[in-house]
Order: sequence, then structure tokens, then C-alpha cells
Amino acid sequence: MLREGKLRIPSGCAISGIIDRKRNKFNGEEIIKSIALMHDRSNGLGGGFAAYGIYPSYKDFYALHIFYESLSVKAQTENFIKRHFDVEKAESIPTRPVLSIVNIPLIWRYFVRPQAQACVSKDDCVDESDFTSKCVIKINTDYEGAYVFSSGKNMGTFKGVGYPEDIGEFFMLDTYEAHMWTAHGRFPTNTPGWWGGAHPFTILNWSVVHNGEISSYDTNRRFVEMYGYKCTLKTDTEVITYLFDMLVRKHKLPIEKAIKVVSAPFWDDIEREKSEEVKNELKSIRAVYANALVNGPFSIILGYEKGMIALNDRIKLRPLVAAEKGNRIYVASEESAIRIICNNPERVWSPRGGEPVVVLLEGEQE
Amino acid sequence: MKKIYAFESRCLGCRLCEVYCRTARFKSKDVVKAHKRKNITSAIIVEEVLGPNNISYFALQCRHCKNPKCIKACISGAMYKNDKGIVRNDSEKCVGCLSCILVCPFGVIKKNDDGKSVSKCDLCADFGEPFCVENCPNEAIKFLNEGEARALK
Amino acid sequence: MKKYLIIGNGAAGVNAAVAIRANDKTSSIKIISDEEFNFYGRPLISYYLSGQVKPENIYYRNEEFYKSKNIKVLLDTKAKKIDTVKKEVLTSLGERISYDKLLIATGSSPFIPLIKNLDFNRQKNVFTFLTYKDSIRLKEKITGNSKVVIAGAGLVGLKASEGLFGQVASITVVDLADRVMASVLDKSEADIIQEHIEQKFINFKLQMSICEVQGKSSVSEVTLSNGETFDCDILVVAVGVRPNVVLAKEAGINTLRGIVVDEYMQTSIKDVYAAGDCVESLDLFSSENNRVFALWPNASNQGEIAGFNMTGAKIKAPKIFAMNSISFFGLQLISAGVISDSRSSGVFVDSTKNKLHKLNIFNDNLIGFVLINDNQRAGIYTSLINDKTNLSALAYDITSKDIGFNVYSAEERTKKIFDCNGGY
Amino acid sequence: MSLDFNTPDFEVIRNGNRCIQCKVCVHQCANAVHFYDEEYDVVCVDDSKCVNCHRCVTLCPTKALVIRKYPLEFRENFNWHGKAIKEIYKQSQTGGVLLSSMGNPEPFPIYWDKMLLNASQVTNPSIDPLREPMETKVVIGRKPERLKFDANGKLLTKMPLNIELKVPVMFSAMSYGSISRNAHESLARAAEELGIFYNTGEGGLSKDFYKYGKNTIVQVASGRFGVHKEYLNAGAAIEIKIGQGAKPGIGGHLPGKKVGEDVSATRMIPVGSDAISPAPHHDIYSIEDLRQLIFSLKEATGYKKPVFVKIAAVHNSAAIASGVVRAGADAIVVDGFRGGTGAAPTRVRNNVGIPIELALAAIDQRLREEGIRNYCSLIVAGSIRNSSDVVKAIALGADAVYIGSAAVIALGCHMCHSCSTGKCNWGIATQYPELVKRLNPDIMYKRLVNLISAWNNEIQELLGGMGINAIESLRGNRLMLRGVDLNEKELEVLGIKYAGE
Repeated sequence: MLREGKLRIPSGCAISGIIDRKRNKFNGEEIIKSIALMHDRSNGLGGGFAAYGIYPSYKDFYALHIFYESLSVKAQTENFIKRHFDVEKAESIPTRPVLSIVNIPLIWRYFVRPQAQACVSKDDCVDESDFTSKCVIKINTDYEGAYVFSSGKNMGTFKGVGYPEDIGEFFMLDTYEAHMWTAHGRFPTNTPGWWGGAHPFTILNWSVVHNGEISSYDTNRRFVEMYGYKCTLKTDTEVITYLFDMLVRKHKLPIEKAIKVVSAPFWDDIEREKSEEVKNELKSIRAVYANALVNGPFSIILGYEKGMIALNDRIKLRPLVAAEKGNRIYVASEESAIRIICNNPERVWSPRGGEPVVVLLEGEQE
Repeated sequence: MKKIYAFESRCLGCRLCEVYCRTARFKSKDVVKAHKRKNITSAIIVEEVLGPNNISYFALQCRHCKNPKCIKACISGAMYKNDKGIVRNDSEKCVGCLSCILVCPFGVIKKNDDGKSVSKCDLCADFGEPFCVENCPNEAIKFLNEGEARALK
Repeated sequence: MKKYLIIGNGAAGVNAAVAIRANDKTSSIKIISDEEFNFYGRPLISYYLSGQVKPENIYYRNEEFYKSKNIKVLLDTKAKKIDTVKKEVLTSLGERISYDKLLIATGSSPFIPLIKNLDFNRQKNVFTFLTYKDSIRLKEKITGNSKVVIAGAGLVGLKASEGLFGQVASITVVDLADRVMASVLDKSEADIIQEHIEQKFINFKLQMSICEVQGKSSVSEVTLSNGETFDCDILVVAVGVRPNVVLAKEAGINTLRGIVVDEYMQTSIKDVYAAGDCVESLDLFSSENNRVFALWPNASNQGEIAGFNMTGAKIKAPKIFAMNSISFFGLQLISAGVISDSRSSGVFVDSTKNKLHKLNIFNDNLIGFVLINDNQRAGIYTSLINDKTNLSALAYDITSKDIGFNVYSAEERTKKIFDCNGGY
Repeated sequence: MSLDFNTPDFEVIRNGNRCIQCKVCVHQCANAVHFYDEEYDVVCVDDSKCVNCHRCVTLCPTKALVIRKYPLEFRENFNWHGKAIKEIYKQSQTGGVLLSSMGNPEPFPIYWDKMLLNASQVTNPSIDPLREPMETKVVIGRKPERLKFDANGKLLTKMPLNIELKVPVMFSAMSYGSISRNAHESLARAAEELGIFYNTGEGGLSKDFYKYGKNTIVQVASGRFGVHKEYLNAGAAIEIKIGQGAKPGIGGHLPGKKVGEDVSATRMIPVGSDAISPAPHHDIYSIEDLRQLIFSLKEATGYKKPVFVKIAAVHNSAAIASGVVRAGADAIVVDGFRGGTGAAPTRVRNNVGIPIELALAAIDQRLREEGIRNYCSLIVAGSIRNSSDVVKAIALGADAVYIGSAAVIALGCHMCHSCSTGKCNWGIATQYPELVKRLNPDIMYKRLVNLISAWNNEIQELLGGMGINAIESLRGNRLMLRGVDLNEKELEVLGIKYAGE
């Protein structure tokens, strides 16, 4: 059977996310408990987590998490990395054995910084982040058997084939302290399960966990691919991540405008808009970014350095619940997955289709 | 009161209205039967108007006058106006004297071939909307009240 | 509440009653009739005679019609005297009927010429032909052996001959004129009619009159002005009609040949109106001379106008011109206006056997036409006469082709279609 | 003379049992196929004049008429078939170029029919357009590379003028002259009611139709007929016609008999003169000349009108399209080889150009590879026959489509391919007043509205089935397509997978 990247695989899922707005850190136990409750929403073919704030000592380095299928490809890849980056630290990611987790690849992480001269000479890259993302895409495209599954700063993704709670146990997430966690339990319909294909999907600091199957996939894919991205996984999560990266990082759209792009208001609602300025803005967004509208059922939790965004498709075809208690905001596919880790939340609500839940960390601005 | 109005700019002169008028007068409303079995007089007349470079056409039928001359002239009481304002001819009473034809200013009453009665448009009052209007291929005749017709003219 | 009284139950009287009721829903309306029948289509009596019209179909409107309009009809009642001061009418039954408004619509009576030995009271086989009763009596009298003589080749005489055709042994029509329907037709048209009727073995004795009849209780022989004598079982006298003016005249109302009325159909005495065959009407073609027209449409129109005006309206009666539509044994004659060649600037005749199309044009107006077996759309000609339409303003020369509504310009057509008042 | 006899193409069969001799067929046939024989008092037929337009069949109140192929056969020969032989007869008699109307009828592959659409099952829900919003509006015109906002989130980018279509279907260029005034009026009124656009074609625009300007695209073609400043400003957009799918490489030809007074005034040419537009624009001999024309037109209209450039689908369309985008066009229109026409040389119509499906796929892909696809809209034309063709075109990468033949069929056209005779019995491709009258705009604009409304409903259903509720999410969404009966190369050009893959 073909794996992710060779064909497009639709899948259903469970998602969960926790953020502490005051950047208080907590380990991975709660997020594992939350995603484990929604066990039935995944089928053991993929689970994963994104954790923000876990590498404070290396916060100025890109943390590349890489799966290798062989030592030889590891050597080739490391050669590439060394040619383009200064490597501060390279290590195997610590794991503990879990009975259900099998066919484990080599899992390494590198704390790196782009080489200054490489950054300007390569492919008209404008900055270091652009350079890094291009290199990640290059490895994932050209180095068969190597897959960079996390590339942000002071954050990391942990994922693999298995139920998410087992993956959490495997990666010893109880030993990591983060101010924001997101998690994903996967229910792909036709994949043998490949570690790289598990979610979250990340590029640089963006991480996306997603429940849904977007019907605009190829439109979105071909659109982002015009801007230098290469969708190697052919998954929704990948293309959504690239869309946000492109809109916010490359096109410098404020995050709420980017949300209007992917979950655009209906034309009828735009016509009803009273302010001509707002109307013009929304029309412009729909006209220019028509192909970045994400269509079909989805609920996503988007993590980035400034915080967390949870978002539904325009007509809310997938579940998404949010809750608030103290400094923390919780979002999950099911309310029970929040209540299991949060007694008596101050507020619980179900965000409307297309209306994002944006949680910024203290001190961050749009 | 709704009447039939003709729109010359739309009339093709195809004379289907005449065909359907005859058919309307035949019980089964079957075009072939109406024309093959019985000689029925159409109560609609398509006229030609010769322009300098072209021919145009209009269809004409009883205008159901407010104060119909035909009723005044009728010697037998066959011609009458019903409670809806439709001028009708009772062929049972009609003797075919043609006094109505003598006075009709539109010339839209016709002698039947039997010589004993006349045909005129009764707006297909017995079975619904006028058949000619329903079957005009170009909407050149319409069943309208006067206000609607004036607005369109 | 007013009291309306109408003398005469013919076209003028009944149309007047209907018009009054249209404008006045409550007042009483009475019609006095010296006939014993409800309002019937007088011209239908020849159709009754022939059997083409059954007795139940001779009535113009059904009983329900009078009931729904609350019009009271006193049949078999003759108005004997009008007292225009007391505003009442004395009837043959001795009843005095008062009125606020009175209409005299007494019509006309047959004219009986002077014929030696002719005595309607004594001789049981002589008839006039004007009423339903005449027709019923005649129909009872005839047998398959009857030899019928009809005095008069006018419209009534010819229709009588048609009505009798096939039911009697022979029919002979006698007239003083050189042609049939001399008051309506020129010789050429009359000849077509005559020839057609002669095909039915009806004999014409023209330019002759009946001078004498033989027989005491019944006529057995007639003698013509040329001395010719022949058997006669039935004699029908149909040489013309005279307006019934005596009643009006005796009441002090101005009369000449007919009752004189103003343009609103009012007589010389206030609140007394007259309409129909008994009045003199304005002639469309002669501003000086008024004429008595014995025409059904004219009686209907005048009755209606009189009726409206009796309720207080002020409608002017239009000027009248002659018009006739009549058929003889399937030959259809339609004519209107002035048809005599003597008064026209152009006569256009298109004649083939049994078919004739004649237009009489004077000073760019159509003033008359005769159509024989060529009747379609005659009403448009009638309209041209009535409206005194300038022929040069029309879309084409009306003598050049068949008339149609397309003779009018598009604007004129639209106007007519939206107006379509009908009217007088 | 007798040697010149051409065997009829069609045979008109009158069912004597049904014919009531009403002569409607006689009144309706402008080709005088039906005629009334006074001597015998009977309606007769001259087969040789019949073009099979079905006017008589349609109007016959007793359905007494049938038209079928004339049964006369040539000896069977797949190479020298009847049509090939007849064409030779005709050319050897007349010495003329063969002329044809409407689109290429030859049996080339129709790729629309070899592509199938996807639908949602289980893993994501289909969307019911009766219960949920379903958007088919598209925005046509140039787009900036990206939107810029200031620090307060205020939009800084000024959008170039775009036009909005409620349905991604427009009526393609058909000039006043080639089609009748009533046909034009029907198209204009329908476009207005539908919130879409119709195209004037190259014949200028009668002032009476300026009132439909906000739904009008005015065309500028090589003949420049009826082109003036007022005209350019009368519409909502301007289209430069470089080529037409039915006749790539040659100009238009309006026969003089179609140039009556009104057409003459609109086109600014003498009455009765042939209107022959040159093969190229004589001010465009290369791509940089095109840029100059685009910007002259923009100057003339104060940069208030998007400028489209229409090209025929030819072998090198992808590269040409790239050049057109770079020359500054706000939309490219590509017209495939099956596109219709009022008149084209038969050889050109049947043998020049390429299928629109392949051209579209290639152009969309090429523009994406160059990163310029989003700058400009892509409109395709050339025999879009139904809503699924529309959906497939959009999935291949089009923003919108133009329909010409489908629109005239809605107006009553029965595809008799005789437009060039000027005697269209349906009042479409004619200027004879008595024939023009047969097309009642009051009736026909409604039919166009019906057609597009029906298509819109179908498009919505197909979108909903695919789990999409905005048509822009279908644009270029080639995963929604699968091929059948296609070879590897065709799949590659179309950029789609085979069914089952």
C-alpha cells in the first residue's frame, strides 16, 4: 500500500488543546488524559502532540525533529543539515518502550541555526525562517526515508503510529513542561500508518491538529504550491499549516485576516455588512485569496509562538468545544475531553462555524 | 375585464391562433379531428399590414364592447352579454340574419358555413383561458386586463 | 321612486326599460303592449312561418330576464289615451296608469292600399304580415294546395314568400315597382335577388298592382292592373308600414309623418319620449329632412337612449342611415347607407353571378354599400359610413381590395381596440 | 445546370393523415421548403431547400412533419464518404471556399465526457444546497500578489476593478449583425437578471442597449467595428479578441446582406457592405503590442474596466497565455476548437485549434508553475454544453466559462448550421425583420434565465455532493476529477488521475 505523500488519505480524528495564557508550564499528563478519553475517535494508526515552550535553553535554535528509516539516510540528511546549518546539538529523542508501539524509526532532534551565507544565497530566501522552511521541505521531498516532523523554535512535535495516549507514553511527555499543548488522535481510513503521516503537522512554529476532510484540498494545495511550498504528505493538516504559514509569515496578514481567508464569511453576509470599508476588505479577501478558502468539514487547533487558534469550517461540520478556567483555555472535539481534566470550568461554549477562538499568550499582540 | 390583446411587433402571421381557435370550438380539443371532421369557423382573424419593406401581422377578435352594437342589432336575442361581460352568441337562437356582421365595427363576427349561425370569440369562456393565447408561439396575443395591455402597448 | 311607463313592447320599448333599470334600480317600470306575447324578435315571424324557428325560440329574452330586472309587462292591453297634463294613460281595460316619464314606442302598422272589394273584416284569407299573431294565423290557414298572392315585393313580402315556400302550391308576388325591394336596392342588385328567388318557382308580377279581388267571406281571385286575373287562396298584403302616431297626435304631441322628437328623444311635451319606428329621426345624409326608419337596430338604440334620458341622462341620439341584413333562400344581402347611383361620385361594383360588391363613395366618404353573398367584415364599411371617415386617410384604397381592420393606421387601430365602446 | 444538381441533405415527410393544410409551415419556412400549390389546393414540399432547422416541425399544430436524412446513399466508402464527395461537387461547381456555421462537428474526443466528478461518502459530509448556503459567485479580474494591511489591521491594498458573476457562466461574444437585435436584447436582459455578463461581440453596441452596460462586456476585435470611446465605457469590461476557437488565425466575415441600417449604424460601416475583420490586429504583431493595446484601452476608460484578452486554443496556448498575463490582461479567455461561429471556412473550423479541456489544463498548470495564476482570471469557452462541463472546467482550473452555442440553443437554435445564409428561421442569426420578430425577447430572455438558473442549481448540487460550498474551492481542484478512457499522456496533460486510482 502507498503511504502518505504517495496518495491523498482522508481521515477523521480527535483533537484537543490546552493553553495557559500566563505561560505557566505543565507537563503532558493532562493533554494525554484528555485525548485518551476520545479513544474511540482514533483507530491506533496515528497520534501526536505539539508542545510549546519545552526547549527554553535552546529557544533561539530551530529544533528539527526527524524520523529516519535507515542509518544511511540519516548520514545523508545530517550531511545536508551540516552544510546549511550550524548544529548546536544533535541527539536521539528519548523514548520509553510501550508494548503497542512498534516499527519504530530512528528519531532524532537537532538544535540548529542557519548558516549566515547559505541563507542569502539559496533560492532568493528573504530571511532565516524562509530558508529553514525551504530546507525542511527539501529534506522531506528529496531524502527518501528521512522526514522532518518538527522545525520550530522552543517547541516540538511528538507523533507516531499508535493510539495517542500510547504515543504520549512512548515519548515520555510527562517529562516535558510546556505552556501550550495540542494533541491529535487519528482515524485514517486507508493507510498502513506511517510515523511521518501522523499529526500534528508542523512547519517552523506552526503546528496544526485537525479533524476533518477538506474538500478544497487540491485547490488549496495547488494554490500554496505556487508560493514555493511542496505538499509532500498530501494531508489536509499539511496544506492548512502551509496556508497559515504563507498568509501570516509570508504575506504578513494579521492572524484574524488569515482566519477570514480560510474560513471566509459568506457573500450574503458580506453584502449585508453595513460598513463599506469592512465590506470592501472582505470582498478583497475573498477575491484575492479565493483559493485559500478551506472548504468542507474541519475543526483545527493551530499552535504558534503567540498562542493558539481553534477554528471550525463555515458551517460547522465538525465538532469543536471550548472552555475557560483561570488562565487556561481548553479546546477539544468533545466537551467530555475538557471536563475530564478541568473540573467546573468557568465557561464552556461551542464556537460557531467560521468564528475562531483566538487565545494569545500574555504580552503577545496580533 | 380581461380581453385578448394583439402585439403587432410580435405577431409572426403564422395563423396558429386560427388553428387553435377552430380547435377550441371542437369538443375533444384535438387539432386533427377538429379540422378533418368538421368545418369550424375560426373566431380570430389574422390580418396583414403592408409596410414599405415588410409585412407585419396582427390578430383580431371580438373586443367585447362595453355597449355592443351587435347585441342591439340582433333580431333573435341570440347575441347577449353574460355576467362577466363576455359577448356571446347562442347558436340555438341565432337565425343567421347577419345583422351583427352588418354593425360590428371590428368586422370580427363570421358567418358559419351552415348559414344559420355566426361564430365569434367568446374568450373560450366555457373551458378556461383562451386557447389561441395559450398556443401563440411568440406571445403575440395575450389575455390581459385593460391596464396591463395599455402598459405593454 | 319614479313611475316609468312605456307604451309598446318592441325593441325600442324593451331596450328603454333595460336602460332605465340600469340607471335606476328601484323605480317601477311598466310596459303596456297590445300584443298577447312577450317581447319577440319581430323579424323572426317569417322564420316561424317556415318552421326554422320554434315557438319557444321566438322570444327575445326569457321570463327570468324581466323578473330579474323587475319590469312589469301588461300584455293584450292597448293604450287608448294619453293625458299629458294629469300624466296618465287610459288603457283599453279602462285602467288609468299614471307616470312620471312616458315613452311612446308604438311602432308601425301595415299600410293597406285601396283595392276594390278587399275587406279584412269579412274575408278570412287575407293577411297582413307584421306580428307574431299574423304569422300564427297565416300558418294555420295555409295548405299544400294554397295558391298564395303576396302584395308587395319589399323586405316583408319577400320574407313572407320565403316563409311560405315549400308549404303551399304557388306563390305570386305583385309589386308596383320595376324591381324587388325598390326602396332599398337599385335595379342591378334587385335583379340578382329576383333571379335567385325565381329559381324557387316564385312568380313575380312587377310594375303591376292588384286592383280588385273577388269573393265574399274569402278572396278567391285577384285582378291585376293589366287585367290579368288568377286564383287566390291566400292574400298577404305587405306593401309597407306607417308609423303609429295617432295616440301621440291625439295627446297633442307634435307629429308629422312620425312623432317629432328632439335629439334626446323627447317629444314636444315634457316627460313624454318616443322612440323606434313611430318617430322621425335625423338622417345622417340629410340635415333638413327627418325620416321614419323602420329598422331594428335603430329602434333598439333609440329605445335605450330614451330610457337613459328618462332617468335624467343627456345622451344625444345619433343620426340614422338605412341598413339591412337579410337573406332569401341562402342569398345574403347586406346593405347600408345611400346606395342609389344618383348621389355618388364613384360607384365600384364587382359583380359575378349571385355575388355583388358595391361601394358608393361621395366626397371622399363611403356613403353606402351593397354586398350580396359577400358579407364578411361588412361592419367595417358600416363603421366608415357612420364615422364619415375620410377615405384618403386610410391605409389603402377600399375599392382596391377586401376590407379589413388593417384599413386603419396602427394608432387608429390601437385607439379603437382600447375604446371599443360599441355604442350608437 | 442539371449537372449542378445537389442531392438534398434532408427529406421532409408530411403525414397526410395529420396535415390539416393550415399552411403554418408555409408561413414559417424562410427557405420556401413548404409552399402552397394553388392549382391543387395543397401544401407541398421542396426537400432540396431544407436545412433541417425544425421550425416547421416545432410549429406544426398536428405534428404532421418529420425531417430525416435524405436516404440517397453513395456506395459505402469510409474514405470517400458522402460528405467528402458532396464537398467536392460543391467546390467544383462554385470555385469557392466552403463555409460552415456553429462549431466543429467532427468526431474528435470530447474530454468533458471522459472526466468524472467525485462525491462525498462517509468520511466527509456532502452538503445539501437546499438547506445550506452554496456559493457560486466568482470575482473576475486582476488580483494583487497579496493584500497588505497596516498595523491596525486596515486594508492598504487598493484592489484593481473586478467584476462579479453570480454564476460562473457568461454569454460569449456574438456580434449584433451575426445575431439579431432581439437575440442581443434577450442575452442582455438575461445577463442583467442573472447577475452575469453578455458580450457584444465585434459588432459594436447599439445605444439602445447601453442601459444593460453593467452586465455588458464590450469587445474590440481586429475590424474595430463600432469601437469608440463611448462604446468602451458603455460596458463593465472590455475584451480584446485575438482569436476565436471556431476559426483561429482568421478574421470574421459578416455578409453584406446582414448589414441593415441599424447594424450599419452600430458598426459604423455602409449599409449592405461586407464587414470583414482582418486576420490579425494590425496594431498587434507581437506580445508587447498587445500590452500597448491593453493599456490604451485602460487609458481610454480611466482604468475602470478590466480588460480581457481572448485567444483561440492552439498548440502553444500555455506560453501565449503566460505572455498575455504578463502583458497586463485582467482575464484571459481561451476559446476551444469546438467553439461556435456564424460563419467560418469549413476547413478551418474542422481542422484548426485544440480541445479546450487540454488547453485549459495546460494553461492553468503553466501559470501556476510560473506563480502567476492568481494574478488574472481564466475564462474558457468553446462548447460548454451543460453544468457538468462547467464544473469540470472549473475543477481543471477555470474561473468561469462563456457559453455561446448553448445560449443560442436556449434561444431556439436547432443547430442546423446555416447561420451564414442569414435566413435563420428562429430569428437568431438573421437581420430580416420578419424573421427577427420570431425571437420574442420577452420569452427568450426568460429561457436563458431558466437555463442558467437550472445550471446553477445543478452546479450547487454537484458542489454539495463534493462537500464544497463555495465554487472557488473547486477551482483547480483536480482531485475532484478522474479520467476514463484516456491514455497516460492525456491524463498527464489534464493533470488528473485515472478512475480507481
